[in-house]
Amino acid sequence: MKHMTRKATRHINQNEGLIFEKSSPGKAAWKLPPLDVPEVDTAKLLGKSERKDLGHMPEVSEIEIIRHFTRLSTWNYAIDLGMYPLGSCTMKYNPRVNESVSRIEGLANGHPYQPAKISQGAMRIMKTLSDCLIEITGMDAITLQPAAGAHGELTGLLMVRAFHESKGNARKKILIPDSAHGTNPATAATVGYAVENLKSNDRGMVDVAALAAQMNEDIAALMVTNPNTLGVFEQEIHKIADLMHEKGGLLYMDGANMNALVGKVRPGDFGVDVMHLNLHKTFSTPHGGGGPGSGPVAIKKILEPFLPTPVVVTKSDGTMAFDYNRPQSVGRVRAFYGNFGMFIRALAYIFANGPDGLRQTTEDAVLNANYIRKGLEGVYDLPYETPSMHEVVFSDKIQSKKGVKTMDLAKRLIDYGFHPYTTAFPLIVPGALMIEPTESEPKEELDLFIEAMKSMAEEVEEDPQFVLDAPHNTRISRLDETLAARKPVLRWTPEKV
Amino acid sequence: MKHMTRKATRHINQNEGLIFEKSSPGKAAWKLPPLDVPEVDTAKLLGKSERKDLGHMPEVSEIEIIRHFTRLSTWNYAIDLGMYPLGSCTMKYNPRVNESVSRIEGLANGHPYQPAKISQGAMRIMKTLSDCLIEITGMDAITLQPAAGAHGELTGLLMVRAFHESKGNARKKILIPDSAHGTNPATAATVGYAVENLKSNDRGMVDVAALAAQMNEDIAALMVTNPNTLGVFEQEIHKIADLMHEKGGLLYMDGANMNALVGKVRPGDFGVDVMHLNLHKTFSTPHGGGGPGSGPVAIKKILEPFLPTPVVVTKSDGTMAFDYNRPQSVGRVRAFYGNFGMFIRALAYIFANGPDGLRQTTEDAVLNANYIRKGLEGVYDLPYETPSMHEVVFSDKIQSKKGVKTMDLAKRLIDYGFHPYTTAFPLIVPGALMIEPTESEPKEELDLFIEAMKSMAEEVEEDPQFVLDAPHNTRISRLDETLAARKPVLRWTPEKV
Amino acid sequence: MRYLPKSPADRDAMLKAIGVRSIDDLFSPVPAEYRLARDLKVPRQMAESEIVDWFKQRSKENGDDYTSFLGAGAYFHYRPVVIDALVQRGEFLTSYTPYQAEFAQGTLQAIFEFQTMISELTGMDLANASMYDGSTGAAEAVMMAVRITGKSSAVIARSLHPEYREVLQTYATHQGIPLKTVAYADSGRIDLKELEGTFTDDTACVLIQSPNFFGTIEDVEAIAEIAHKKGALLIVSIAEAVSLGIVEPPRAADIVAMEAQSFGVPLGFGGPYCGVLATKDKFVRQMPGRLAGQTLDKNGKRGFVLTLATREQHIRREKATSNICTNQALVALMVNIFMTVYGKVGLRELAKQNLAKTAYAADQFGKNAKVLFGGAPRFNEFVAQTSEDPAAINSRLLGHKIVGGLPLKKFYPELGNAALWCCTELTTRSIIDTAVGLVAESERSVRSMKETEEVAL
Amino acid sequence: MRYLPKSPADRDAMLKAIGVRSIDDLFSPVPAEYRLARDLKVPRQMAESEIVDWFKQRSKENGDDYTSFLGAGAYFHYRPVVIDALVQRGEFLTSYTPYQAEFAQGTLQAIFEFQTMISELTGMDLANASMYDGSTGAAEAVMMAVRITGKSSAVIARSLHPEYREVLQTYATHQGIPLKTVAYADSGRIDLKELEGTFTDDTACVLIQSPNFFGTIEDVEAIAEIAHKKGALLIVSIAEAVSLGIVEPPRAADIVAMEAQSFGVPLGFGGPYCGVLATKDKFVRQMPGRLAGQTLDKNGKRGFVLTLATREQHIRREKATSNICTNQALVALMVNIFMTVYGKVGLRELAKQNLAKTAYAADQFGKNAKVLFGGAPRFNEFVAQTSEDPAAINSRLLGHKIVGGLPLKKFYPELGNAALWCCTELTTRSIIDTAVGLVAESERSVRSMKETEEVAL
Ligand SMILES: Cc1ncc(COP(=O)(O)O)c(C=O)c1O
Ligand SMILES: Cc1ncc(COP(=O)(O)O)c(C=O)c1O
Repeated sequence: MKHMTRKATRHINQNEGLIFEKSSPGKAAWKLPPLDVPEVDTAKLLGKSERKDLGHMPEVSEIEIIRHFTRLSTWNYAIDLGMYPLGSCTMKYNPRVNESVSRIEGLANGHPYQPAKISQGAMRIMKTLSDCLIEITGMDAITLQPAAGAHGELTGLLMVRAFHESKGNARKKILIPDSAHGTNPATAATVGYAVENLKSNDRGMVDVAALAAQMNEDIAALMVTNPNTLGVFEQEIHKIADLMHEKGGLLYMDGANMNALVGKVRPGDFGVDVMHLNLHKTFSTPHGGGGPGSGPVAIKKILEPFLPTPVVVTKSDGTMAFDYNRPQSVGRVRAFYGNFGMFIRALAYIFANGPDGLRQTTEDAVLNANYIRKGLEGVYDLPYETPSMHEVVFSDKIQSKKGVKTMDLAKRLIDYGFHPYTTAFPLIVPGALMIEPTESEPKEELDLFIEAMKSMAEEVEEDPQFVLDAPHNTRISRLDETLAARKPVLRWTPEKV
Repeated sequence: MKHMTRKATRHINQNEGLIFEKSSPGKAAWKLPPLDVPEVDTAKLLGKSERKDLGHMPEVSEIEIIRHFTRLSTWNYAIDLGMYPLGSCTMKYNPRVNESVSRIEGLANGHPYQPAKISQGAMRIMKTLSDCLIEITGMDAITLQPAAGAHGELTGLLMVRAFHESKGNARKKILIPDSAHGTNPATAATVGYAVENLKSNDRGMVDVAALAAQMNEDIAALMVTNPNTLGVFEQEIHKIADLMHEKGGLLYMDGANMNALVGKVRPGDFGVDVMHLNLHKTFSTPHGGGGPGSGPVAIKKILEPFLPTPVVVTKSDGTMAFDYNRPQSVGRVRAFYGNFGMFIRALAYIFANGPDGLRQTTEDAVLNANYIRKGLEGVYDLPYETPSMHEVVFSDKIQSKKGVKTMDLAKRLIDYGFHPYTTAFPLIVPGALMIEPTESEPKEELDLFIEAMKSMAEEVEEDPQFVLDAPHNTRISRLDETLAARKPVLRWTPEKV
Repeated sequence: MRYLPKSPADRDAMLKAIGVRSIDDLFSPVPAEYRLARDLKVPRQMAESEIVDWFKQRSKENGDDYTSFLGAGAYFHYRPVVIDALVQRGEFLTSYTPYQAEFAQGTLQAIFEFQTMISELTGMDLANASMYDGSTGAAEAVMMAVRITGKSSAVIARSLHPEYREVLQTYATHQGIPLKTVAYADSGRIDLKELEGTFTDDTACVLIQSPNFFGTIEDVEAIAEIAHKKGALLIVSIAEAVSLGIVEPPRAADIVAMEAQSFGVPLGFGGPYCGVLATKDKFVRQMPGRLAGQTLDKNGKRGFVLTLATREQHIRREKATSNICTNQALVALMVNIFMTVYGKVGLRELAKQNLAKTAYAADQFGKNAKVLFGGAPRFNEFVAQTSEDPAAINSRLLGHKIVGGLPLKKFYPELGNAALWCCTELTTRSIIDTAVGLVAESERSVRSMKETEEVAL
Repeated sequence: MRYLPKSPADRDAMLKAIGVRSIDDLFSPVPAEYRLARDLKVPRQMAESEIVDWFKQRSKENGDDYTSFLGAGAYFHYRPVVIDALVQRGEFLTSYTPYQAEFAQGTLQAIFEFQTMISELTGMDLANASMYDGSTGAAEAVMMAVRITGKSSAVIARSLHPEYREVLQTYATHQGIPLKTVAYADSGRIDLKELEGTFTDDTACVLIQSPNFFGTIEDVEAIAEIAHKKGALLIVSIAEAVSLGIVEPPRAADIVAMEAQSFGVPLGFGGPYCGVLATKDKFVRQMPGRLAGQTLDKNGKRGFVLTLATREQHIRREKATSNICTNQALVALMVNIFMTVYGKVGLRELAKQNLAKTAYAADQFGKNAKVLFGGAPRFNEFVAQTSEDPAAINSRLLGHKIVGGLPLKKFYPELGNAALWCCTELTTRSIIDTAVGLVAESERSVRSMKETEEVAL
C-alpha cells in the first residue's frame, strides 16, 4: 500500500467457496406445506418424461444461503458504498422508496393476463409514466416495452424501418458516428441495416460537412448520442436533423445521456424523431450488477402507427385498456408489456423530484462533471477541449509514456476505494478515462476522487510498476482474463475423485 | 499478518466520518406533503415554549444517509457473516421470515390502545406464543411483558416477593451462585433483596451440601442458571429444588441457556417455580447490536395471582381480551404489553421448527459445543472437566504463561475473521474463554474455528507480542478503553474555530 | 429443519470425532427422569408460506385498514423507508452488543451519533445508548435521582402517562421510594401550588411529562425553579419525541427520560420502543445503561468503545446503577436514522405540521364538543369532552374505519366523558372532518334526546 | 431535492472553483433556442409518504386480493423471503455490470453459480448470464442457430407461447429468416408428421416449447431425432422453469431458451423476468449475452471474470452475436437464490406438488367440462373446454375473487370455448373446488337452457 487517501482502509473480509462446495445430502433450506390433494404416481403420469435426478444441484440450509450471498456481496463495490463514476452508465442514487413501492402486493403479484377490470392500477402507472416521459423528451408518443437500451434501439430502428417501408423503401443503411456505443451498430445489423461510419470532427462532434456529403436516400437514419459519448453537446443538432430530414432520413437519438438534459433541453424540440431512454440510467432504477433495465422508445407523431403492440389507451369511460389492434405495428419486441417493475421505480423517481427536482438534478450532474474536469485538467490529458456536460473524458496519454494504461490506472483506483471510470470507450479516444460522476456525489466525495486521481498520477511518475501491479488492497489480485478466455471454465464441475 | 487461515482475507473498506461532519445548511433528506389545514402561528400557539433552534442536528441528503450507514455497517461483524460464538448469548441464525412477518401492516401499525375488536390478531399471537412457551418450559402460566432477560429477572423476583408477602413475610435474601451472570445480583438488589453468594463445587455445579447448610427462612429464592454459565447441567437440580421448597423458598431459573434444553428437558419438570426466557437468544429474535430483547417469565400455578397486568385471556365467546382486574398483581413492569415485535418473531421461529425442529436444534447446539470442546482440548486449558451441554468454557491458563490473556486472544481471533467468544465471564473461571457455537454453525465453520484457535495458540508460543498487538487486520487497531473512561467523550461537539 | 446447516453425514462424523455413539450420549448429564420422551405439543413444522399466511391472517384481524386518532404514548408518524432498508442489513441486525469494539465500529459510531443527537434535542449534556422504553426509563431516572441526591422520595405529576406511573409504582415499592402524586390544574398543567406544598426534605426529585399525557406543554422552567429551590432534581419525561422539533426542550431539567418511538419506530402494538435517558455531565456516573465513548486506537485513529462500564451490572453486580443489560439498540438505530433524515430543519417542519393539524382539529372539535385545557399550549393531542360516552361515539366511528380518541374514564374518571385525541402529519383534514361530523351528530342527538325528555316532562 | 447531496454553499464553491458565474454558464453549449424556459409539466415534487400512498392506491385497483388460475408463461409460485432480503443488499442492488472484476467478485461468483445451476437443470453444458426474457431469448436462440448452421429458415411449433411467436416474427423478419409453423396434434404435442414434412435444406432449426403452451410435455427426443436427421438444430423453449424439477430436461436439444421467472421472480405484471440460454460447449462462441468464467489471480487464487467478450457488441459492434448489453442480472440473482433454496431435492418436491395439484384439478374439471389433450403427459397447466364462453364464466369467478383460466379464443380460435388453467403449489384444494363448482354450474345451466330450448322446439 503506497499512497493511501482518506477514502478507504483495509479490513478483514470473509472468504467463501462456491455453493456447490457446501452441499451435502440431506441439508435443505425449503419446506413445503402438506399436500391437500391426493399424491400422484409421477411415473404413471409422466412416463419416460419423468426426471429422476437433479445432478449437482446444491443441498444447503438457509443460514448457509444467507451467509453465502452476504459474504459474496461484500466483495462488490456499489453506489451505496461510494462514487461509481462509470462514464455512460449514470450510476446515480437508487432511491429506496422505489424498491419499496415496487413490492406492494397488488403490483408485485399482478399477472400480466389478469382481466383489465383488475389491471387498472398497473395500466395507470404505465400511462402516467408514459405521459411524463413524453413531456420530458418533448416527443409525441412512447412504448415502454423494450427491456433495455439496446432493446430500445432495436425497437426504434424497427419503427424507422417500418416508416420507410410504408413509404415504399426500407432503405439500406444507418449512419453511426465513430464515437458511438457498440450497441448502436450491433442493433442496426439486427434490424437488417448496414452500418456506415460517420467521422467525428476535431471537436469531438458530428462533422456536419461530412454528414452533408454522406447523407443520401439509402440512409434510413442517423443514430446520434446527445450529449455524445465524450459528454459533449452536439451544438449543431438542428442542422444535423435538417440534413437528415431533407433527404427523407430520420434522426435517432441514443438517450443514454439524458441525465445531462432532463428539465433543461428536450430532444423533441431539437429535431429528434425517435429516441430511447434508459430508465436504469437517467431514472434511477438500480443496475443490479448488470440489469434489469428498461428502454422506452419515444417517437414523433409520424412513427406512431408503428409502435409495438399493445399500447395502453384510455377508453371513453375513463378506464384503461391495451390496444392490440394496430395494423401497422412493428409487432411485439417481447412478451407481455416490458419491465413493469422498472416503470414503477422510474415513476416514483419522477414523483420524488417534480419539475424543480429534475432540473436541479441535471444541473448538479453537469456541475459535478465540470468540477472534476477542472480538478484534473493538466494531470490527465484532455483529448477534446470542447465544453463538457455531464461527463468528461480524459486519456492516459501522459501516463502511458510510463507504460501505464487506462486499465492499469483503473485497477489502482480500486485500491483507493473508488470504482473506476469507464475504460476503452469511446473508441475515438485511445486510452480513454470516461468519468461520469452523476448528481449523486457530494463535493466531499468528488474532492476525494480528485485527490486519488492526482495521487495516482504521482505514483505513475514515482513507481509505475507499483501501479501496474495494482490492485494491492483487494481480497484478490489482478485476474487473468486471457486465461479465462483461452480455456473457458463457465460452470463448476465436481472434482474427479 | 502472520498465520492466516482459510477463513478471511483483507479487502478495501470505505472510511466514513461522523454524520455531523457531513452536514451543511440547506441539504435535506426529507419532504413533507403540502399542509391541508391552515398554517399556524407557532409563536402565538406556543409562546415561550416555542423552540427556535435545533442546534447541531445534521442536514444531509438521502444518498449520504444510505452511504453513511452502509459504510458503518461494513465495520461490524455479524451472524450473517459467520460464527459468532459469544458464550451465554446464543448467537443463532435470525430467520428472515421473522423480519418479514413482523412488518405486515396490520401488525406493525397496530396501536396498543386500539379497541379489542380490532386487536384480536395481536392478542391471538400473544396467546399462541404464551401457550407454546408454557409447553416448552413445562410451566403453568406466563407473562410476555418484560423487555429483556434482566427485566424478566426483575419481574420474576417481584412475583417471588409478592408470593412471600402473601404468606406474610417477604424474606430478605436471594441466593446466587458465584458463576451467575451480573444481572442476577443486580436484579435482586433492584427488588430490594440482599444477595447471598453460593459457592460452586469443584465440578462447577451448585454445591448441594453448602446449599443445604445455607438455606433458611430468610432466603426468598435461589437463582440458578441451568445449564449453568459453564455450560454444565445441574444434575442435582431436583435436590436443589427440594431443598428450597422444604424451607419455603422458591427456585428461580435464569433461562438464558434454554437453547440446551428445548424439546429435550423442561424446567417445569425438574422443580423450577419461576424462570425467564430470552426470546433474543433461544427463540432467534435478532440482537440488533444490543437489543431489543424480550424476556417472558414462566411460572408455576402458585405464582399466577401475581402476574403483571394485563394478562391476555380468552373470553367465553372465544374472543380475546386483556384482563386488568388482578388484585394480587405485582403491577406493571412496562407500558403496554411488552416487545410485541419480538413475540411475532419468536412465534414464527417456533412455527418454522415444530416439535421435531426444536428438538433437533437443541441436539445440534449441544453437538457443536462438544465438537469444539473435543477439538480444542489440550490446546486450551479446560478448568472444569464436567460434561458440556451447549457451550464450553476454556481458560487462558496455558497462554497467560506467555503473558497472553483471554482478551488478547480475542483480539487476535478477530484477525482470523471470527467474532471472539465471551471473555471474563463466568467469574469462577479466571481468564475464561466461553464458547457457545449454537446449532447454526455448519461443520465447516467449526473446523475453521478450531483451526484458527489452534493456530493462535501456536502464535502465542512463537511470538506472543504479535498476538498482544492484535488485531492487525481490522481497519482500526486496538482501541484505548482506559482513555475513553478517563476522559469520557460521549457526544460530538463541533470543533471550536 | 431448514435452518440447521448439517447433513446426517455431518452429524455422524462429528459424533465420531467427539467419541460418542449417539446424540443421546451427550445428554447423559440430564437425569433420565427429566428427559422428555415425547414431542412438544406445539404446532407442527410449517412451511414458510404457511407462516406468512398465518400472520397475514392475524394482521387482517388487527384492523389493518383503519385510520386512528390514538396517541397517548404511542404515535403514528411516517417512517421513511430508508430506516428499514438500513436496519435490516445483516451487519446491524445480526450483531451483538459491541463488546469487541474493533469488530463493531459500525454499531458503536452509530450509538455515539445517537447519543449526540438525543443530547442536542433534549438540551442535555449527554445521553445513553437506550433504555427499554419511556416507562422503565422514567422509573430508572427516579432511582438515579435517589442515588444522586441521597434522598428517598419522589413526586410525580398526575398528568404523567398513567401506565408510566404504574411502572414507577412497581419499581419504587421495593426500592423504598415513597411516591406522591400532584394533580393537574385547569390549564392541564401541573398544579404548581400543590407541587410546592408536596416537597419534603426527603424529596429526591419531581417527575413530570411534557407535553404531558393531555398533550399540554408544561412550564418546565417554573417547575425546575421550585424543585431546585427544594434541593430536588427535575426529571422530565417526553413521550412524544416529535414535539422536540418545535417545543423548547427542558433545558432546566436534570434528567430527561424520553420515549423515542415517534422517531421512526413502528407502533407495533406497543413495542419494541426506545427509551433513552439524557442528563448533565456531572451525573454521568449515576447513569444507568450503556454509553459509547470516543477514544483512539494505537495509531491515533479515532474510534468508539463502550465505556464507563463500572456503572453496569456485569462489573458491579448488585451495586450496579441498574440491572439493564440488553437494551433497544436496533430500535435506537431506527431513531437515529429518523433523526438524521429529518435533521435540523425537517424536525421543525414536521413538528409544525403536527401542531397545525392538531390546532385545526381542536378548533373543529371545539365547535361541537368541549375541548379541555385551553389555558396552556399543547402539541399534538387534546382532550375533548362529549355529552355521550366516547366509547359509544367510537364504536360508530369504527363503522367508518376510524379509531376515535382514547376514552379517559379508566385513567381519569374525574374527566367524565372525555377522550384524548391525537393528530399527526398523517392525519388528513378529511378524516378530521369526518370524525368531527360524527361527534357533532352525537351531540345533536343527545341534545334532541334531552329536548324530547324535557318535552315529555 | 432530497436525493441531492449539495447545499447552496457547496454549489457556489464548486462554481467558483470551475471559474464560472452560474450554472447556466455550464449549459452554454446548448443553443439558447433549445433551452427549456419553463417547468416540465410533470406532477409536483411529492413527499415519500405521498408516493407510497399513490402506489398503494394503484395496487388496490390491481386486484390485490384475488386468487388466480393464470399461468401461460407467468407463474405464481411462493418466493422464499431470503430472496428479497439478499437482492436488496446495496452491494448487489446498486452495482453495475462486473467490468472491474476485482471489485465485483460477488456478482461474478453468483453468475458463475447461476450458469452452473442452469446448465445442470437444463441438461446442457453451459448457460449464459441471462437474456431479457423467455421470448427474446427464444428469438436470439433462433438467430444463433442460423449463425451456427449457416442455414436461414426456422420451424416453430404452434404450441409455442403465442407472444413468443410474435416476438420471433418481429426479429426474424429483418434477419431474413422465414418461419414455418407446425400444428399440434390431438395429444397437444407437436404434430410429428407435419414437422417432418416441413423441413427443407435451409432449415436451421426447429423451435418448440416443453411443457408447451398447453402444459403438455413434448417428446423432445423424437423431435430431436427428426431435426438432427435433417441437419437442423433443436431449440427448446421452457417457460415454466419449475417443470425441470420433475420433467426430464431436453438433453437432446442443442439450445435451451428458458424463462426462469418461476424461480423466485415476482409476477410483476409481466416483468422484469429472466431469460437465459443454455447450449452445448461447441456452440459457445455463437452464444449471445454475457458469460462469467473462472480464472486465477496473480497469486493463483481462484476468481471470476466476464469472458469471451469478443462475441459481444462492445467489442464486435455490428458483427456481434447480439446487440444485448444490459441484461437481467438482479433477476438472475433472484433465480439463483431460489434454485439454491430448493436445490436438488426441493425442486423435485416442489414440482411434484404442482403436478399433483394440477392432476387433481384436471380430474375435477374433467367431471364437468372437457379437458383437452389427455393423450400426453402434462405439467401444471391444462386446457378445459366449456359449453359457455370462458370469459363469461370468468366474470362470475371474479365475483368470488377468483381469476379463472386464460380464455384461448384470441390465440387459438380453433379451440372454441377453451381456457388454459394453471395450478401451482399455492393453489389450494378449496379454491380448485370452488372454481370447479362454478364451472359445473355453468355446464348445468347451459344444459338446462338447451333442454328448455329443445322442449320449446
Ligand atoms: C451510449 C450508450 N448507448 C447504449 C447503451 C446500451 O444500453 P443498455 O445497456 O441498456 O442496453 C449504453 C449502455 O451502457 C450506452 O452507454
Ligand atoms: C446467563 C445470563 N443471564 C442474564 C442475562 C441478561 O439478559 P438480557 O441481556 O436479555 O437482559 C444474560 C445476557 O447475556 C445472560 O447471559
